[in-house]
Amino acid sequence: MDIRLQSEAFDAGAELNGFTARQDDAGAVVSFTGIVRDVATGLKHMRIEHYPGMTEKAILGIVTEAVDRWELSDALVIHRHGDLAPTEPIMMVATASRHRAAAFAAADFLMDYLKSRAPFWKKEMTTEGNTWVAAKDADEDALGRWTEPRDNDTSQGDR
Amino acid sequence: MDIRLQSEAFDAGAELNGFTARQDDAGAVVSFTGIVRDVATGLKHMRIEHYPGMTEKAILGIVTEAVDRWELSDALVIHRHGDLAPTEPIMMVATASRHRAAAFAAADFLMDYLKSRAPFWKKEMTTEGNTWVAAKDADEDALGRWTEPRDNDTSQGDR
Amino acid sequence: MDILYFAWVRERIGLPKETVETDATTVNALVDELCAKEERYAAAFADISALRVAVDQELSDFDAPLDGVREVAFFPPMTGG
Amino acid sequence: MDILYFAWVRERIGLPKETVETDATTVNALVDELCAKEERYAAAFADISALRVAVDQELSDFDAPLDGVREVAFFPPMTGG
Repeated sequence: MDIRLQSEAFDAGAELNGFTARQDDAGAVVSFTGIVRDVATGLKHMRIEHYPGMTEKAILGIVTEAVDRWELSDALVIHRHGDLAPTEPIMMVATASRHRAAAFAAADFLMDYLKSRAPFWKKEMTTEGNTWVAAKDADEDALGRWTEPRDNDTSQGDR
Repeated sequence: MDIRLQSEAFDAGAELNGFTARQDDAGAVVSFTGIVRDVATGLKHMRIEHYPGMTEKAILGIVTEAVDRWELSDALVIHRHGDLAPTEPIMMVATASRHRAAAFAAADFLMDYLKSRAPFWKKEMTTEGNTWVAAKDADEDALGRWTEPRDNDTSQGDR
Repeated sequence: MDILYFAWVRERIGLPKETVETDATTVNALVDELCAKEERYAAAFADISALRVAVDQELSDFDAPLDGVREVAFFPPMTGG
Repeated sequence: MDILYFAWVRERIGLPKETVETDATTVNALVDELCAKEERYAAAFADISALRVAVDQELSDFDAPLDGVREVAFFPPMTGG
Protein backbone atom coordinates (compact mmCIF):
# COMPACT_ATOMS: atom_id res chain seq x y z
CA MET A 1 0.00 0.00 0.00
CA ASP A 2 1.18 3.44 -0.88
CA ILE A 3 -0.52 6.43 0.76
CA ARG A 4 0.62 9.99 0.23
CA LEU A 5 -0.74 13.24 1.58
CA GLN A 6 1.01 16.18 -0.01
CA SER A 7 0.69 19.77 -1.13
CA GLU A 8 2.84 19.23 -4.25
CA ALA A 9 1.33 18.46 -7.61
CA PHE A 10 1.82 14.92 -8.91
CA ASP A 11 1.94 13.22 -12.30
CA ALA A 12 -1.00 10.81 -12.47
CA GLY A 13 0.37 8.97 -15.51
CA ALA A 14 3.78 8.45 -13.96
CA GLU A 15 2.11 7.27 -10.74
CA LEU A 16 -0.08 4.83 -12.67
CA ASN A 17 2.94 3.40 -14.48
CA GLY A 18 4.97 3.14 -11.28
CA PHE A 19 2.11 1.42 -9.48
CA THR A 20 1.51 -1.01 -12.35
CA ALA A 21 5.21 -1.86 -12.59
CA ARG A 22 5.23 -2.82 -8.90
CA GLN A 23 2.59 -5.54 -9.45
CA ASP A 24 3.57 -9.01 -10.46
CA ASP A 25 0.39 -11.01 -10.30
CA ALA A 26 -2.32 -8.46 -10.96
CA GLY A 27 -3.90 -8.48 -14.37
CA ALA A 28 -6.23 -5.58 -13.60
CA VAL A 29 -5.38 -2.03 -12.57
CA VAL A 30 -8.09 0.60 -12.06
CA SER A 31 -7.31 4.25 -11.43
CA PHE A 32 -9.37 7.28 -10.55
CA THR A 33 -8.09 10.82 -10.92
CA GLY A 34 -9.97 13.79 -9.52
CA ILE A 35 -9.23 17.07 -11.27
CA VAL A 36 -9.96 20.67 -10.31
CA ARG A 37 -12.73 21.70 -12.69
CA ASP A 38 -13.11 25.28 -13.75
CA VAL A 39 -16.82 25.29 -13.00
CA ALA A 40 -17.10 28.16 -10.57
CA THR A 41 -17.09 31.37 -12.56
CA GLY A 42 -13.61 32.75 -12.38
CA LEU A 43 -12.14 30.00 -10.23
CA LYS A 44 -8.67 31.10 -9.25
CA HIS A 45 -7.86 28.04 -7.25
CA MET A 46 -9.27 25.32 -5.07
CA ARG A 47 -8.09 25.40 -1.46
CA ILE A 48 -8.08 22.09 0.36
CA GLU A 49 -7.93 22.11 4.15
CA HIS A 50 -7.32 18.92 6.08
CA TYR A 51 -6.84 17.65 9.62
CA PRO A 52 -3.17 16.70 10.03
CA GLY A 53 -2.84 13.50 12.01
CA MET A 54 -6.39 12.33 11.53
CA THR A 55 -6.20 12.50 7.73
CA GLU A 56 -3.38 9.98 7.49
CA LYS A 57 -5.12 7.62 9.92
CA ALA A 58 -8.47 7.90 8.17
CA ILE A 59 -6.98 7.18 4.74
CA LEU A 60 -4.95 4.27 6.07
CA GLY A 61 -8.09 2.80 7.65
CA ILE A 62 -10.08 3.12 4.41
CA VAL A 63 -7.31 1.66 2.24
CA THR A 64 -6.72 -1.24 4.64
CA GLU A 65 -10.41 -2.05 4.59
CA ALA A 66 -10.49 -2.04 0.79
CA VAL A 67 -7.38 -4.20 0.44
CA ASP A 68 -8.76 -6.76 2.90
CA ARG A 69 -12.28 -6.82 1.57
CA TRP A 70 -11.39 -7.24 -2.11
CA GLU A 71 -8.13 -9.11 -1.55
CA LEU A 72 -6.29 -6.52 -3.60
CA SER A 73 -2.72 -7.04 -4.69
CA ASP A 74 -2.07 -3.40 -3.92
CA ALA A 75 -3.63 0.03 -3.57
CA LEU A 76 -2.43 3.60 -3.97
CA VAL A 77 -3.93 6.83 -2.66
CA ILE A 78 -2.46 10.28 -3.27
CA HIS A 79 -4.39 13.27 -1.93
CA ARG A 80 -3.29 16.87 -2.06
CA HIS A 81 -4.01 19.75 0.27
CA GLY A 82 -3.33 23.48 -0.02
CA ASP A 83 -4.00 25.58 -3.10
CA LEU A 84 -4.65 23.81 -6.40
CA ALA A 85 -5.01 25.45 -9.80
CA PRO A 86 -7.78 24.52 -12.25
CA THR A 87 -6.93 21.39 -14.31
CA GLU A 88 -4.50 20.14 -11.66
CA PRO A 89 -5.12 16.71 -10.19
CA ILE A 90 -6.59 16.82 -6.68
CA MET A 91 -6.08 13.19 -5.84
CA MET A 92 -5.82 9.74 -7.30
CA VAL A 93 -6.62 6.20 -6.33
CA ALA A 94 -5.30 3.05 -7.96
CA THR A 95 -6.16 -0.57 -7.21
CA ALA A 96 -4.56 -3.75 -8.50
CA SER A 97 -6.12 -7.17 -8.48
CA ARG A 98 -6.20 -10.45 -10.36
CA HIS A 99 -9.87 -9.72 -10.98
CA ARG A 100 -11.26 -6.70 -12.73
CA ALA A 101 -14.48 -6.70 -10.71
CA ALA A 102 -12.53 -6.44 -7.47
CA ALA A 103 -10.28 -3.67 -8.81
CA PHE A 104 -13.31 -1.65 -9.96
CA ALA A 105 -15.34 -2.17 -6.80
CA ALA A 106 -12.43 -1.32 -4.51
CA ALA A 107 -11.56 1.89 -6.38
CA ASP A 108 -15.22 2.94 -6.35
CA PHE A 109 -15.42 2.18 -2.60
CA LEU A 110 -12.21 4.10 -1.88
CA MET A 111 -13.57 7.15 -3.67
CA ASP A 112 -16.88 7.07 -1.81
CA TYR A 113 -15.11 6.82 1.53
CA LEU A 114 -12.39 9.36 0.80
CA LYS A 115 -15.08 11.77 -0.34
CA SER A 116 -17.17 11.62 2.84
CA ARG A 117 -14.99 10.08 5.56
CA ALA A 118 -11.51 11.54 5.14
CA PRO A 119 -11.14 14.95 6.81
CA PHE A 120 -10.72 17.23 3.80
CA TRP A 121 -12.68 20.39 3.06
CA LYS A 122 -12.69 22.17 -0.28
CA LYS A 123 -13.05 25.88 -0.75
CA GLU A 124 -13.43 27.50 -4.15
CA MET A 125 -11.50 30.74 -4.37
CA THR A 126 -13.02 32.73 -7.21
CA THR A 127 -12.89 36.28 -8.50
CA GLU A 128 -16.43 36.64 -7.06
CA GLY A 129 -15.47 35.45 -3.60
CA ASN A 130 -14.68 32.31 -1.69
CA THR A 131 -17.12 29.49 -1.00
CA TRP A 132 -16.85 26.26 0.94
CA VAL A 133 -17.95 23.35 -1.22
CA ALA A 134 -21.03 21.80 0.36
CA ALA A 135 -21.17 18.07 0.96
CA LYS A 136 -23.80 16.37 -1.18
CA ASP A 137 -26.48 14.07 0.16
CA ALA A 138 -25.77 11.80 -2.82
CA ASP A 139 -22.18 11.35 -1.63
CA GLU A 140 -23.34 10.34 1.82
CA ASP A 141 -25.97 8.06 0.31
CA ALA A 142 -23.35 6.42 -1.90
CA LEU A 143 -21.72 4.93 1.20
CA GLY A 144 -24.82 2.82 1.73
CA ARG A 145 -23.83 0.75 -1.30
CA TRP A 146 -20.97 -0.77 0.65
CA THR A 147 -22.65 -1.89 3.85
CA GLU A 148 -23.89 -5.18 2.38
CA PRO A 149 -21.28 -7.64 1.18
CA ARG A 150 -21.45 -7.73 -2.62
CA ASP A 151 -21.63 -11.21 -4.09
CA ASN A 152 -19.47 -10.31 -7.05
CA ASP A 153 -16.55 -9.13 -4.96
CA THR A 154 -13.93 -11.51 -6.25
CA SER A 155 -16.00 -14.12 -8.00
CA GLN A 156 -15.60 -12.94 -11.54
CA GLY A 157 -12.73 -15.18 -12.48
CA ASP A 158 -9.63 -14.16 -14.30
CA ARG A 159 -9.47 -10.36 -14.75
CA MET B 1 -13.71 9.42 -28.50
CA ASP B 2 -10.37 7.83 -29.18
CA ILE B 3 -10.29 4.19 -30.27
CA ARG B 4 -7.12 2.40 -31.22
CA LEU B 5 -6.53 -1.15 -32.31
CA GLN B 6 -2.82 -1.86 -32.61
CA SER B 7 -0.10 -4.45 -32.30
CA GLU B 8 2.40 -2.01 -30.80
CA ALA B 9 2.87 -1.66 -27.06
CA PHE B 10 1.57 1.55 -25.50
CA ASP B 11 2.38 3.62 -22.43
CA ALA B 12 -0.69 3.57 -20.19
CA GLY B 13 0.52 6.46 -18.02
CA ALA B 14 1.26 8.69 -21.00
CA GLU B 15 -2.14 7.79 -22.47
CA LEU B 16 -3.88 8.61 -19.19
CA ASN B 17 -2.15 11.98 -19.03
CA GLY B 18 -2.92 12.77 -22.66
CA PHE B 19 -6.56 11.81 -22.22
CA THR B 20 -6.91 13.86 -19.02
CA ALA B 21 -5.27 16.89 -20.62
CA ARG B 22 -7.84 16.80 -23.43
CA GLN B 23 -10.74 17.24 -20.99
CA ASP B 24 -11.88 20.64 -19.93
CA ASP B 25 -14.99 20.07 -17.90
CA ALA B 26 -14.52 16.60 -16.48
CA GLY B 27 -13.57 16.36 -12.83
CA ALA B 28 -13.41 12.57 -12.85
CA VAL B 29 -11.23 10.25 -14.94
CA VAL B 30 -11.33 6.48 -14.47
CA SER B 31 -8.92 4.13 -16.21
CA PHE B 32 -8.61 0.40 -16.48
CA THR B 33 -5.44 -1.31 -17.67
CA GLY B 34 -5.33 -5.01 -18.45
CA ILE B 35 -1.89 -6.58 -18.13
CA VAL B 36 -0.49 -9.91 -19.31
CA ARG B 37 -0.08 -11.93 -16.14
CA ASP B 38 2.54 -14.57 -15.88
CA VAL B 39 0.13 -17.13 -14.50
CA ALA B 40 0.50 -19.97 -16.95
CA THR B 41 3.63 -21.88 -16.06
CA GLY B 42 6.33 -20.70 -18.37
CA LEU B 43 4.21 -18.22 -20.30
CA LYS B 44 6.31 -17.03 -23.21
CA HIS B 45 3.71 -14.69 -24.58
CA MET B 46 0.03 -14.05 -25.00
CA ARG B 47 -1.19 -14.13 -28.59
CA ILE B 48 -4.28 -12.10 -29.35
CA GLU B 49 -6.20 -12.84 -32.52
CA HIS B 50 -8.93 -10.53 -33.72
CA TYR B 51 -11.38 -10.06 -36.59
CA PRO B 52 -10.18 -7.11 -38.67
CA GLY B 53 -13.09 -4.98 -39.77
CA MET B 54 -15.55 -6.29 -37.22
CA THR B 55 -13.31 -5.46 -34.25
CA GLU B 56 -13.23 -1.74 -34.99
CA LYS B 57 -16.99 -1.64 -35.53
CA ALA B 58 -17.73 -3.62 -32.37
CA ILE B 59 -15.53 -1.36 -30.21
CA LEU B 60 -16.98 1.79 -31.75
CA GLY B 61 -20.48 0.53 -31.02
CA ILE B 62 -19.65 -0.28 -27.40
CA VAL B 63 -17.90 3.04 -26.78
CA THR B 64 -20.68 5.04 -28.41
CA GLU B 65 -23.24 3.29 -26.22
CA ALA B 66 -21.23 4.05 -23.07
CA VAL B 67 -20.71 7.72 -23.98
CA ASP B 68 -24.41 8.19 -24.69
CA ARG B 69 -25.68 6.26 -21.69
CA TRP B 70 -23.49 7.95 -19.09
CA GLU B 71 -23.18 11.29 -20.88
CA LEU B 72 -19.41 11.01 -20.76
CA SER B 73 -17.19 13.92 -21.67
CA ASP B 74 -14.92 11.48 -23.46
CA ALA B 75 -13.79 7.87 -23.67
CA LEU B 76 -10.62 6.10 -24.76
CA VAL B 77 -10.10 2.46 -25.74
CA ILE B 78 -6.76 1.00 -26.79
CA HIS B 79 -6.63 -2.74 -27.51
CA ARG B 80 -3.66 -4.67 -28.80
CA HIS B 81 -3.46 -7.77 -30.95
CA GLY B 82 -0.57 -10.01 -31.88
CA ASP B 83 2.06 -11.31 -29.48
CA LEU B 84 2.34 -9.69 -26.04
CA ALA B 85 5.01 -10.38 -23.44
CA PRO B 86 4.22 -10.92 -19.75
CA THR B 87 3.78 -7.62 -17.84
CA GLU B 88 2.91 -5.74 -21.03
CA PRO B 89 -0.43 -3.93 -21.13
CA ILE B 90 -3.04 -5.71 -23.24
CA MET B 91 -5.54 -2.90 -23.38
CA MET B 92 -6.80 0.13 -21.58
CA VAL B 93 -10.02 2.01 -21.17
CA ALA B 94 -10.44 5.54 -19.85
CA THR B 95 -13.62 7.50 -19.21
CA ALA B 96 -14.07 11.16 -18.32
CA SER B 97 -17.13 12.69 -16.74
CA ARG B 98 -18.26 15.45 -14.44
CA HIS B 99 -19.48 12.71 -12.13
CA ARG B 100 -17.37 9.99 -10.62
CA ALA B 101 -20.23 7.48 -10.53
CA ALA B 102 -20.73 7.83 -14.29
CA ALA B 103 -17.01 7.49 -15.00
CA PHE B 104 -16.78 4.33 -12.89
CA ALA B 105 -19.93 2.73 -14.26
CA ALA B 106 -19.01 3.46 -17.87
CA ALA B 107 -15.47 2.06 -17.53
CA ASP B 108 -16.84 -1.07 -15.83
CA PHE B 109 -19.44 -1.45 -18.60
CA LEU B 110 -16.82 -0.97 -21.33
CA MET B 111 -14.66 -3.70 -19.82
CA ASP B 112 -17.54 -6.17 -19.55
CA TYR B 113 -18.52 -5.58 -23.16
CA LEU B 114 -15.01 -5.57 -24.59
CA LYS B 115 -14.35 -8.82 -22.76
CA SER B 116 -17.31 -10.72 -24.19
CA ARG B 117 -18.54 -8.80 -27.23
CA ALA B 118 -15.47 -7.56 -29.08
CA PRO B 119 -13.97 -10.21 -31.39
CA PHE B 120 -10.69 -10.97 -29.68
CA TRP B 121 -9.35 -14.37 -28.71
CA LYS B 122 -6.43 -14.96 -26.39
CA LYS B 123 -4.00 -17.84 -26.64
CA GLU B 124 -1.37 -18.53 -24.01
CA MET B 125 1.90 -19.64 -25.59
CA THR B 126 3.85 -21.46 -22.91
CA THR B 127 6.86 -23.70 -22.71
CA GLU B 128 4.39 -26.56 -22.08
CA GLY B 129 2.30 -25.83 -25.15
CA ASN B 130 -0.30 -23.42 -26.41
CA THR B 131 -3.82 -23.05 -25.05
CA TRP B 132 -6.76 -20.91 -26.06
CA VAL B 133 -8.07 -19.01 -23.07
CA ALA B 134 -11.62 -20.19 -22.35
CA ALA B 135 -14.39 -17.65 -21.94
CA LYS B 136 -15.77 -17.60 -18.40
CA ASP B 137 -19.44 -17.90 -17.55
CA ALA B 138 -18.92 -15.13 -15.01
CA ASP B 139 -17.85 -12.77 -17.79
CA GLU B 140 -20.98 -13.52 -19.79
CA ASP B 141 -23.08 -13.19 -16.62
CA ALA B 142 -21.50 -9.82 -15.88
CA LEU B 143 -23.21 -8.36 -18.95
CA GLY B 144 -26.55 -8.90 -17.25
CA ARG B 145 -25.70 -6.10 -14.86
CA TRP B 146 -26.13 -3.55 -17.65
CA THR B 147 -29.48 -4.50 -19.10
CA GLU B 148 -31.47 -2.56 -16.50
CA PRO B 149 -30.93 1.20 -16.35
CA ARG B 150 -29.06 1.98 -13.15
CA ASP B 151 -30.56 4.72 -11.07
CA ASN B 152 -27.19 6.09 -10.04
CA ASP B 153 -26.04 6.66 -13.59
CA THR B 154 -25.37 10.37 -13.39
CA SER B 155 -27.25 11.32 -10.28
CA GLN B 156 -24.38 11.50 -7.86
CA GLY B 157 -23.70 15.17 -8.14
CA ASP B 158 -20.38 16.80 -8.59
CA ARG B 159 -17.63 14.18 -9.08
CA MET C 1 -20.09 -15.89 -49.75
CA ASP C 2 -16.96 -15.47 -47.64
CA ILE C 3 -16.68 -17.72 -44.61
CA LEU C 4 -14.17 -16.76 -41.91
CA TYR C 5 -12.89 -18.82 -39.00
CA PHE C 6 -11.12 -17.60 -35.89
CA ALA C 7 -9.20 -19.03 -32.94
CA TRP C 8 -9.57 -22.81 -32.47
CA VAL C 9 -12.29 -22.99 -35.10
CA ARG C 10 -9.76 -21.72 -37.63
CA GLU C 11 -7.16 -24.21 -36.37
CA ARG C 12 -9.55 -27.14 -36.44
CA ILE C 13 -10.82 -26.40 -39.94
CA GLY C 14 -7.31 -25.53 -41.04
CA LEU C 15 -7.96 -22.27 -42.84
CA PRO C 16 -8.84 -18.69 -41.93
CA LYS C 17 -11.13 -17.94 -44.83
CA GLU C 18 -12.81 -19.51 -47.82
CA THR C 19 -15.31 -18.47 -50.42
CA VAL C 20 -18.24 -20.84 -50.96
CA GLU C 21 -21.19 -21.03 -53.30
CA THR C 22 -24.24 -21.80 -51.25
CA ASP C 23 -28.01 -21.78 -51.40
CA ALA C 24 -28.30 -22.04 -47.63
CA THR C 25 -30.97 -19.66 -46.36
CA THR C 26 -29.87 -19.63 -42.71
CA VAL C 27 -26.63 -19.95 -40.78
CA ASN C 28 -27.77 -23.37 -39.52
CA ALA C 29 -28.28 -24.57 -43.08
CA LEU C 30 -24.81 -23.27 -43.98
CA VAL C 31 -23.31 -25.16 -41.06
CA ASP C 32 -25.06 -28.34 -42.24
CA GLU C 33 -23.61 -27.86 -45.72
CA LEU C 34 -20.11 -27.33 -44.34
CA CYS C 35 -20.35 -30.35 -42.01
CA ALA C 36 -21.40 -32.56 -44.94
CA LYS C 37 -18.30 -31.45 -46.83
CA GLU C 38 -15.51 -32.86 -44.69
CA GLU C 39 -14.86 -34.44 -41.33
CA ARG C 40 -12.85 -31.48 -40.01
CA TYR C 41 -15.90 -29.23 -40.44
CA ALA C 42 -18.12 -31.73 -38.64
CA ALA C 43 -15.55 -31.81 -35.83
CA ALA C 44 -15.36 -28.02 -35.58
CA PHE C 45 -19.15 -27.62 -35.57
CA ALA C 46 -19.87 -30.65 -33.36
CA ASP C 47 -21.01 -28.49 -30.45
CA ILE C 48 -22.70 -25.40 -31.83
CA SER C 49 -23.35 -24.10 -28.31
CA ALA C 50 -19.58 -23.57 -27.97
CA LEU C 51 -19.55 -21.33 -31.04
CA ARG C 52 -20.58 -17.82 -31.97
CA VAL C 53 -21.43 -16.47 -35.38
CA ALA C 54 -21.15 -13.05 -36.97
CA VAL C 55 -23.12 -12.20 -40.08
CA ASP C 56 -21.68 -9.34 -42.09
CA GLN C 57 -19.54 -8.46 -39.05
CA GLU C 58 -22.44 -8.28 -36.61
CA LEU C 59 -22.87 -10.85 -33.83
CA SER C 60 -25.84 -12.94 -34.82
CA ASP C 61 -27.72 -16.21 -34.23
CA PHE C 62 -27.52 -19.55 -35.94
CA ASP C 63 -31.06 -19.17 -37.22
CA ALA C 64 -30.24 -15.83 -38.87
CA PRO C 65 -31.22 -15.60 -42.57
CA LEU C 66 -28.44 -15.34 -45.13
CA ASP C 67 -30.34 -13.38 -47.76
CA GLY C 68 -27.97 -10.81 -49.25
CA VAL C 69 -25.21 -11.69 -46.78
CA ARG C 70 -21.62 -11.42 -48.00
CA GLU C 71 -19.60 -12.60 -45.00
CA VAL C 72 -20.19 -15.13 -42.23
CA ALA C 73 -17.67 -15.78 -39.45
CA PHE C 74 -17.50 -18.62 -36.93
CA PHE C 75 -15.53 -18.47 -33.70
CA PRO C 76 -15.51 -19.44 -30.03
CA PRO C 77 -16.81 -17.03 -27.35
CA MET C 78 -14.67 -13.92 -27.31
CA THR C 79 -11.98 -13.37 -24.70
CA GLY C 80 -11.02 -9.72 -25.18
CA GLY C 81 -10.27 -7.11 -22.59
CA MET D 1 -8.32 19.28 26.28
CA ASP D 2 -7.46 20.49 22.78
CA ILE D 3 -10.37 21.65 20.67
CA LEU D 4 -9.81 21.96 16.91
CA TYR D 5 -11.99 23.66 14.33
CA PHE D 6 -11.88 23.20 10.56
CA ALA D 7 -13.31 24.85 7.46
CA TRP D 8 -16.19 27.28 8.09
CA VAL D 9 -16.39 26.27 11.74
CA ARG D 10 -12.83 27.50 12.15
CA GLU D 11 -13.65 30.69 10.29
CA ARG D 12 -16.82 31.36 12.27
CA ILE D 13 -15.17 30.78 15.63
CA GLY D 14 -12.09 32.62 14.47
CA LEU D 15 -9.39 30.22 15.56
CA PRO D 16 -8.09 26.80 14.49
CA LYS D 17 -7.33 25.41 17.93
CA GLU D 18 -7.66 26.17 21.60
CA THR D 19 -6.98 24.38 24.84
CA VAL D 20 -9.80 24.36 27.38
CA GLU D 21 -10.27 23.14 30.91
CA THR D 22 -13.57 21.30 31.03
CA ASP D 23 -15.55 18.90 33.16
CA ALA D 24 -17.89 18.09 30.29
CA THR D 25 -18.53 14.35 30.18
CA THR D 26 -19.88 14.23 26.64
CA VAL D 27 -19.33 16.10 23.37
CA ASN D 28 -22.80 17.60 23.71
CA ALA D 29 -21.94 18.96 27.14
CA LEU D 30 -18.73 20.42 25.75
CA VAL D 31 -20.67 22.11 22.96
CA ASP D 32 -23.03 23.62 25.56
CA GLU D 33 -20.07 24.95 27.53
CA LEU D 34 -18.53 26.49 24.42
CA CYS D 35 -21.83 28.05 23.33
CA ALA D 36 -22.24 29.65 26.74
CA LYS D 37 -18.83 31.22 26.38
CA GLU D 38 -19.33 33.58 23.46
CA GLU D 39 -21.78 34.42 20.72
CA ARG D 40 -19.48 33.23 17.91
CA TYR D 41 -19.50 29.72 19.40
CA ALA D 42 -23.29 29.74 19.65
CA ALA D 43 -23.42 30.84 16.01
CA ALA D 44 -21.03 28.09 14.87
CA PHE D 45 -22.88 25.39 16.80
CA ALA D 46 -26.40 26.68 16.05
CA ASP D 47 -27.22 23.71 13.81
CA ILE D 48 -25.44 20.68 15.16
CA SER D 49 -26.85 18.50 12.35
CA ALA D 50 -24.61 20.46 9.95
CA LEU D 51 -21.52 19.49 11.95
CA ARG D 52 -19.36 16.47 12.47
CA VAL D 53 -17.13 15.68 15.41
CA ALA D 54 -13.94 13.68 15.79
CA VAL D 55 -12.83 12.47 19.22
CA ASP D 56 -9.11 11.73 19.46
CA GLN D 57 -9.01 11.79 15.65
CA GLU D 58 -11.80 9.26 15.16
CA LEU D 59 -15.16 10.26 13.69
CA SER D 60 -17.62 10.12 16.54
CA ASP D 61 -21.07 11.19 17.79
CA PHE D 62 -22.16 14.17 19.80
CA ASP D 63 -23.18 11.90 22.67
CA ALA D 64 -19.72 10.32 22.84
CA PRO D 65 -18.11 10.36 26.32
CA LEU D 66 -15.05 12.52 26.89
CA ASP D 67 -13.45 10.44 29.60
CA GLY D 68 -9.70 10.40 28.98
CA VAL D 69 -10.05 12.25 25.70
CA ARG D 70 -7.27 14.61 24.69
CA GLU D 71 -8.51 16.11 21.42
CA VAL D 72 -11.93 16.98 20.03
CA ALA D 73 -12.43 18.45 16.57
CA PHE D 74 -15.50 20.10 15.05
CA PHE D 75 -16.02 20.56 11.33
CA PRO D 76 -18.61 20.46 8.55
CA PRO D 77 -19.23 17.27 6.55
CA MET D 78 -16.09 16.34 4.66
CA THR D 79 -15.63 17.06 0.98
CA GLY D 80 -12.54 15.11 0.04
CA GLY D 81 -11.82 13.08 -3.06
